[in-house]
Amino acid sequence: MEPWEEEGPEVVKRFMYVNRKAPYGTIYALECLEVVLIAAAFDQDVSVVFVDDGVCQLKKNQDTAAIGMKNFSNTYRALDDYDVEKIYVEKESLEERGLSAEDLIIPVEVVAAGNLREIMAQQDVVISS
Amino acid sequence: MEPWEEEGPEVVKRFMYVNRKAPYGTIYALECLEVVLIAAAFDQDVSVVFVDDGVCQLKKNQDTAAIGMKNFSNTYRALDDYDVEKIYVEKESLEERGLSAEDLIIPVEVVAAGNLREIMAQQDVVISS
Amino acid sequence: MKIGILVNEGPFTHQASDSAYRFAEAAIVRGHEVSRVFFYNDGVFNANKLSEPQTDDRNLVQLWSELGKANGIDLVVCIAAALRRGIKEEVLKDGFRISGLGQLVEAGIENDRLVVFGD
Amino acid sequence: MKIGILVNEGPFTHQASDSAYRFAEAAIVRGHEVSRVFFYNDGVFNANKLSEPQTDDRNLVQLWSELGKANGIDLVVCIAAALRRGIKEEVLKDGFRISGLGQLVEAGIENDRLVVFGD
Amino acid sequence: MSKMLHLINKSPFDRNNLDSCLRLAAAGSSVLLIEDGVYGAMSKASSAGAVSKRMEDLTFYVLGPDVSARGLDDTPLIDGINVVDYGGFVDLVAEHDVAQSWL
Amino acid sequence: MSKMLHLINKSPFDRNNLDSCLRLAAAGSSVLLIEDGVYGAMSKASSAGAVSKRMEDLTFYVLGPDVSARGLDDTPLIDGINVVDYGGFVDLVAEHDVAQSWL
Repeated sequence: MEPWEEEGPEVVKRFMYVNRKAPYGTIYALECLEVVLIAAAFDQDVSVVFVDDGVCQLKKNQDTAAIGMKNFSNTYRALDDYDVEKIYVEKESLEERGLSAEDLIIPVEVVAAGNLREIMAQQDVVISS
Repeated sequence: MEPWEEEGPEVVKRFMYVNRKAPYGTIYALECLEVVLIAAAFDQDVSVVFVDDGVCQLKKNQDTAAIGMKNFSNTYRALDDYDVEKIYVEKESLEERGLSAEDLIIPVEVVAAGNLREIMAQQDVVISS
Repeated sequence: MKIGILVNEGPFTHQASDSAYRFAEAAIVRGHEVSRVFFYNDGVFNANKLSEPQTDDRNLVQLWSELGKANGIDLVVCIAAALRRGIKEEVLKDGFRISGLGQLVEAGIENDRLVVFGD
Repeated sequence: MKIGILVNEGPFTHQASDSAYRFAEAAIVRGHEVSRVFFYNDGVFNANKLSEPQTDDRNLVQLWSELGKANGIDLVVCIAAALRRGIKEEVLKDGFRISGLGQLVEAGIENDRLVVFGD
Repeated sequence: MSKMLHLINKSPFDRNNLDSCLRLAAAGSSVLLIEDGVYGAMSKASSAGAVSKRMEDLTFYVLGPDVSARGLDDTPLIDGINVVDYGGFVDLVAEHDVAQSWL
Repeated sequence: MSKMLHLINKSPFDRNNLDSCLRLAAAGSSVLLIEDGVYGAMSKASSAGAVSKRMEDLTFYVLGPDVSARGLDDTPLIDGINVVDYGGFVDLVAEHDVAQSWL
């Protein structure tokens, strides 16, 4: 029996959505965000992680006018409205790219790899895209 | 005017097909091979290059029975029947993977990066997949 | 054990759908229940009934459809991903159904494990 | 100058088709002739007329079709790649045609440049 | 703490998936190499040192069918990597609390 | 010798495309970074040293629309990289004998 099964009918699982890919070059960033916004309605414990090139999804000042693709970066701001508050960005990935929390479009929790290890190991479901 | 235009109606261009991807994980190896076999019928100057994980396409003893995918490695043997004889494998890519020419399913010309630079720079059309 | 599967790539271009299929088959042989396979991103192409591989190649659209019917697996194609990629009822292989992303989250909630296959 | 283009990925999942489209448009503006665009690998999905993006998103299937018709570009979908992926005449957008891989080699021979967009 | 099974399906020669996993996998987890990820099991792989280094606190597996498909049955693998088939893959998923794919 | 234009569309943080191109591009060639390849133009990129080293015998370009899309207009680029738009991309293709995409 799993821990949550003791809680009766209202199962709450810890869902983590992991983003490792840059935006626009592929659609994974956008389609993962679409899942997270739906997931927010399910009363589960949702967290979203950005590591490696995934941190680039949150870079400020994206302007897609000249590539003709939809700029979806403002949609990350909606995460707060949907009560998705656990947003983790790996410190090492940010630093490797010369970025800091001030460069990001939303407030996030910047965590070192050692801490992210612990957070990742506390999940019940991990969805990558 | 390009050099070949002086040769009159029988234009012969140097076509190079570049393979940088491992087989089976993606279809690019197979679909590139399909292009090369068609290209062979066009009386152009065809060469095929394997670099990086592309060299793994030619590894001997592939057995796909348990993954349920078609083993197309024997088809590389047909390149010779189609008079595609310029088959280059980068030495550095082979060595990095602990492989040598004896591990490959067909005879190839193993060339060092420095020489491959020259060969690549002599092409008229380069097709990657 | 109840297992859910997420497939993010179409047949042929990436091995993801092949791996997911072999995994699902093996799970059933081991006595587990594969309750749902959710097809997202390019995974929606696994439901295209017009797919016609060469006769000596595997046909994943057919294989998924048969595996689903024989074992009561709910094969769900994401409607948002499918619409933009042109996978609609008129080309949908039997055994698949089109539904919302909520079905993926549900698969995460209701199964003991969710295994993701992608690029 | 005569330019040929090879597109190896479908719309949406990779930027390849977007980049190829913007490049083709710019080439025409610069006075070049884009004689043929060959769609290979998952690129064949660019010809799926059932594709229905959200209304505020670009529709590459439509865009390619219009650009092709307005500028006499030969939009060729590879038959071998298309068959296995289920792109057939019944879902083919107008302005595209299905033909063999020889058309790609020909594009390499007959154009001054061939530019490849893929993953 | 959940016991994690990490899935790697990309070649370490070409992509950073395995590197990232090795950086972020908690002690006691397992790593299963599948598809092009099996190149990471070659003793000559660029990442072999990093894998060996984490043999102490992680358990490594490789999917045999993907090894055979790529003609690597005769190629030396890193010492201590366990070979499983699809049935073994299923068992690993069942024995661990969570499967995480490093896409 | 053909004058080559090398096209890179992958992030050097994630993939080896730029590395391979830098190893195999003949002197006198040009390199254009597009799509996710534009991350290779960041002065902080892991590959920045290798790029700078080949500034002597290669010419580097980056596609501005892809830089702007990714919010990198305010981010320092490697000294000596030229920014072009799609029209400039077309001009580069026309000015070089062959375009080679490092997929």
